[in-house]
Amino acid sequence: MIEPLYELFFARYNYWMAIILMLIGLYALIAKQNLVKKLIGLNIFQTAIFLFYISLGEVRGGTAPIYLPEGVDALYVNPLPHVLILTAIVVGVSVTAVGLSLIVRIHEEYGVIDEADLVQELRRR
Amino acid sequence: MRKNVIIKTISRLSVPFIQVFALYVIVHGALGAGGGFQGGVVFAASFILMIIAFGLTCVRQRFSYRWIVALSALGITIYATIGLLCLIPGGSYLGYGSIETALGVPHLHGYLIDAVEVGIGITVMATMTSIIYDMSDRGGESS
Amino acid sequence: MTLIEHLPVLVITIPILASLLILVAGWWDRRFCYPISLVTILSQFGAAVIILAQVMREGPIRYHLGGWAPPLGIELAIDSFNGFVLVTILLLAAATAVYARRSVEHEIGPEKTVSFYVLFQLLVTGLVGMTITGDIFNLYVFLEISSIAAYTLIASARKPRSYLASFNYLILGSIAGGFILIGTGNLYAATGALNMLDMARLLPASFELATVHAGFLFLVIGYSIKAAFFPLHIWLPDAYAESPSAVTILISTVMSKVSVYALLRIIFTIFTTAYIIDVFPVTGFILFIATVAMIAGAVLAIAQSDLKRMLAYSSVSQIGYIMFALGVANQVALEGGILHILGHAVMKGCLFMVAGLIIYRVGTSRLSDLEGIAKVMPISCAAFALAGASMIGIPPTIGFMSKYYLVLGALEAGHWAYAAILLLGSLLAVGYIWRFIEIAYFRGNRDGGHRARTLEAPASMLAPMVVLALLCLFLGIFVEGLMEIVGPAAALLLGGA
Amino acid sequence: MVNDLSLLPVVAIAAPLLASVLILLIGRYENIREGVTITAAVAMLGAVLAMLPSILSGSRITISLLPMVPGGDFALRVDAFGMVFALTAAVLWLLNSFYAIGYMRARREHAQTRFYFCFAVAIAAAVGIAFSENLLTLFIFYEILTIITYPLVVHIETPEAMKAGRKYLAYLLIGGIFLLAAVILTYVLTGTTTFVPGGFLAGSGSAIVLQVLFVLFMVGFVKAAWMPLHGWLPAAMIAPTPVSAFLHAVAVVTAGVFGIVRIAGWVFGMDLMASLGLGTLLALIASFTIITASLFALTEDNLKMRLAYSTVSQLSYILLGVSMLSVAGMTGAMVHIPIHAFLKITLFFVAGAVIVSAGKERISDMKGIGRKMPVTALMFAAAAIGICGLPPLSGIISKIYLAVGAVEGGLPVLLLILIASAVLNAAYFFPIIYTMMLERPDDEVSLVTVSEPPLMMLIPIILTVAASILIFFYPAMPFMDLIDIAIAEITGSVIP
Repeated sequence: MIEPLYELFFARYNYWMAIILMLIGLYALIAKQNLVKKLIGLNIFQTAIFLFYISLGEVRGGTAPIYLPEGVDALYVNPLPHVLILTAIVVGVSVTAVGLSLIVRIHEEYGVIDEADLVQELRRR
Repeated sequence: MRKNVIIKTISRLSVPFIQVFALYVIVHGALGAGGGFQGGVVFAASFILMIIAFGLTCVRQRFSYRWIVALSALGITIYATIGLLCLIPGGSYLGYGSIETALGVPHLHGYLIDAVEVGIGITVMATMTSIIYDMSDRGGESS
Repeated sequence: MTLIEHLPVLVITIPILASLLILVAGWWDRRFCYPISLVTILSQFGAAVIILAQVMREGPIRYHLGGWAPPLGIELAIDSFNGFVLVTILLLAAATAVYARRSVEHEIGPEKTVSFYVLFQLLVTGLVGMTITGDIFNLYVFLEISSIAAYTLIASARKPRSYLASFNYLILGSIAGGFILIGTGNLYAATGALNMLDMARLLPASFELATVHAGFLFLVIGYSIKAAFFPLHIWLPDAYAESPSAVTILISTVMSKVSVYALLRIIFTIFTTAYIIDVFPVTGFILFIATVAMIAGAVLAIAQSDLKRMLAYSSVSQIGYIMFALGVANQVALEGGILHILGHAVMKGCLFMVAGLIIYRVGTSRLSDLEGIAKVMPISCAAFALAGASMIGIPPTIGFMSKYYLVLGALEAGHWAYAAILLLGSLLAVGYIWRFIEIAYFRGNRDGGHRARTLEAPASMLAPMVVLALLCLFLGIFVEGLMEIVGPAAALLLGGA
Repeated sequence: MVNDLSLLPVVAIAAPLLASVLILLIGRYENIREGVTITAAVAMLGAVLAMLPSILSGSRITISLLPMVPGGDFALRVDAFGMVFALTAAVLWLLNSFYAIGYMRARREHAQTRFYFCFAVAIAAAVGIAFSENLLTLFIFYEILTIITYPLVVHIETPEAMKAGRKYLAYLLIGGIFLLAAVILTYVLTGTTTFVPGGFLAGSGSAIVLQVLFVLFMVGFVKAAWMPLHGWLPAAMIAPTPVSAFLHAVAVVTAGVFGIVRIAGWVFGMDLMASLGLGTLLALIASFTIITASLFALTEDNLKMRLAYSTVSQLSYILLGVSMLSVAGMTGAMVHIPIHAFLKITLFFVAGAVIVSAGKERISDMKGIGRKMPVTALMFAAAAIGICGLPPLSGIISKIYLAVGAVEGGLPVLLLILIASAVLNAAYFFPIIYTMMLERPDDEVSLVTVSEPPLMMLIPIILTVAASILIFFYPAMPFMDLIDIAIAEITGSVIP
């Protein structure tokens, strides 16, 4: 009886966590009024994707894909998702950097970070 | 951030070690875990620590904005020129094998990979620090 | 070592080096930026033409980066389809580069011109990379390069609202990026390959898998956000209206076209028509949404009071035309869609250049302040009229030719109602184009207009605009020549790899 | 049937296009600009006349310029019927150019450069329609004609003009969309859009589809201004008179009717239309338009509006002729094109002359104007008589053919329509002649300044009336021979 439930949830534990994290990130992105919190939501969203990728490459009992000296054959984890995620992290950092500098510039210009106040500010100006 | 002696001394002690570790990570890109990007970020972390401890103006004197621009340009130029150099002996872009066979030096492509990693490390370090410079010098001095 | 053989990679690396050169030279003296940027883009355009000629002569080019064959290394694959798109975007980028000098001085402060040219170069390079790469993850990386450059370029306008527009675009763009990444991950999980052609070969075995369906949906939605396909276009009007006009021209023509190219590439080359028609029938839905996009975009454009915002909404409607071709998915309609990629890029580029000129000279792009502008700026309004006629689809312009192919394709595929709606939809285009022409030519000069003497813009801004306007006409007349490239491109897409 | 690839048709179209560019460049120097228009008109007339002998000998000139889209390429073919329209347009453009120069100078109109530019491109498009070898080329010139005549309609740029312009554009562009749909549908059904004498649609689709296709073509040719869709023609009367005279009495409306005759003869073919019952449909539309348009004309007090409604009803004569689907009917339809063109343009010229010299637009204030402008009033009377179908002028010829067609086709009701319309014509034209010639003006003083219009306007009026008389006495020379060849072509009988 437990078999299908186990198969459904626990066997795919990592994918479930990725999906949950992603939804939390998206929720923060959409629902939060404060712009900085939106960016934090964006980061959570991207972290979820990284988790999804890394868990893709996981091999049971595999070690980190580092080149060991001759003679030692070890079961390596699939290195490709790790490399892809390295680039994705770079992208995530630069997008967050641009976002933050935009928020700084918006704050300088309108003096307010909250979206509701921003809308009034725009209407007033 | 009051002038806190404890933070200053600890950071003065630890910064060099952070930087050495960063170099270690950069250089070990080819074979082990690590590489240009991670090493560059760690190197930038050391600068961030200095900014927090000693304030932006002091760090800016040592590592001015002009240097940042020059270094970030330098890093990518290293990367691209090595890549383009491989074209000359007929290989494709970043095809180190062609240079190795052309010059006949064994393990040359290993050194080339390390050189590329160093280039990337320099660029990432410079860019990260410039991000922190932009962020922190807005609205009053983060002494 | 023939240089021609390495052109595909040089088209990407040289401009990256050039952008660094601009950065350093600009640090030295601001006046160096423009010449370097112009030379680089013109040489890129030249290289693109040579590549296209070579592709047409000897068939697709497969360039392995670093000498590694596809399953391991990244590959640049250029066939007639992305060769055509490559030449289109570089043609527009070159025109914008020539146009940008005076427009940037006017709308972006002197302190930001250096960063403008560097980012301009990076944006174009990112898009070029996106067009010719054969690796799906590499496509994502170049997409992010160009997007980040675009976010910063949009924010470089003096007006404070541009920061908000850029922030909105950043949020939506990153969500799109995330979706694309998840889609790529799914496909990689299902096939184990990242190279597009390998993936296309391996996919049919696992068409039934849920991961493949999920991957397809995430990728299509991700790239639709980027291409501002109708329901997902919310970021577009602000981004186009608030950004400096030189940037608007670039992102409205070049950037949206490349996202559409990526969408077509994924749907037709990786998932092939077998998938989208039998396994996961989505063409009917896309066709419906495309028709809604055409009508809604045009209606919204008519309702605008600002010229740039009007043209922005018209872009949303025109993207609907290309998606229409994707929805019909037969040879003739696809030829129409691909032709419209070039047609719309040239038309919209010219229209936004006119808007930029008006902002350069009059300072505002609000329609109510532009009465009788034609008396003051005759050449730009004539160019607007010609490009506008092409947008409406008056023969013998290129806009008419692509619309003709689209309707023909729809009729041959039996979509009678959709073909009729497309025809009537193009009448809506008359609504917003003719409104401006009526305001510019026929109103306000009964009392001589409040600006007597001609205020035409400098030659460096006029020349690209006039060239684009004339291109609208001549590309339409000599459309047969284009068809030798677009025909095989459409056949390639339908015929799979 | 030799198709010698002479470049004359291209010269005929290129001359006005080249002139339009020159006009734009040298807009400031008025005299040179007017000279360019005249030389272009002469050049076009020369090119058309040079082609006349070879066309009269039965051959056709075909030249394929550009492969365009799968629906057909950009090709010109000069055949007998096309020559009828082109000849009329070329002759009248020359006369109209003189008239326009006199009119625009007399009223010191603004933006004349734009006026002459649009005029030159419009005539190039009209001749292009005459010479197009397939439906696609015809559509391209058709749309250009729509767009380029818009600036002429809104020339005076008053709010009413803008509203009329919007109405004009809405009608014609929607028509254009229907025509495009029809052209593409024809290509989908048959794989070709080239005109084939006797029609090529037979058996290419079910009856319903072909009937829908014909309706699409009819709505597409909204320029023929048949009722319910005639609204744009009276609205276009707000344009300066040379525009109304030439474009809205000759070029634009005849292009619409020319298109319908073209698809009747060269796309559908007479027997296919008979089998589909399209003849009766066309007859219904035509007779409805003739009668109601004449009634509308009766109520109009503004002279130009009355002439506009008269044009609407006269055009439907041609549709009536086509609907009879017989040799006599078709001949009547084809010959009515040049005849109506020459007569109607005279009436509009006179209306323009009255506006220029007396400043009067409404018929009621034109009392006793004939005393001051005897020649103009006389010409008006002559043309009016011609239109009503009385002998000395050419109006009678087409009426005879239509009457013969009606009787032969066993459709007495059409004969009734023809007679009724002749009576109605008289009903709305003779009162004008009466008020002009015989009525006493209310106040003498207002007429003291009135005199004959400048010579540049008077001579074209006289020439057009003379032409109508000439056609009456020598109908065969250019027009009837051409029409006989065209009829022989579509009915498949041997070329005489």
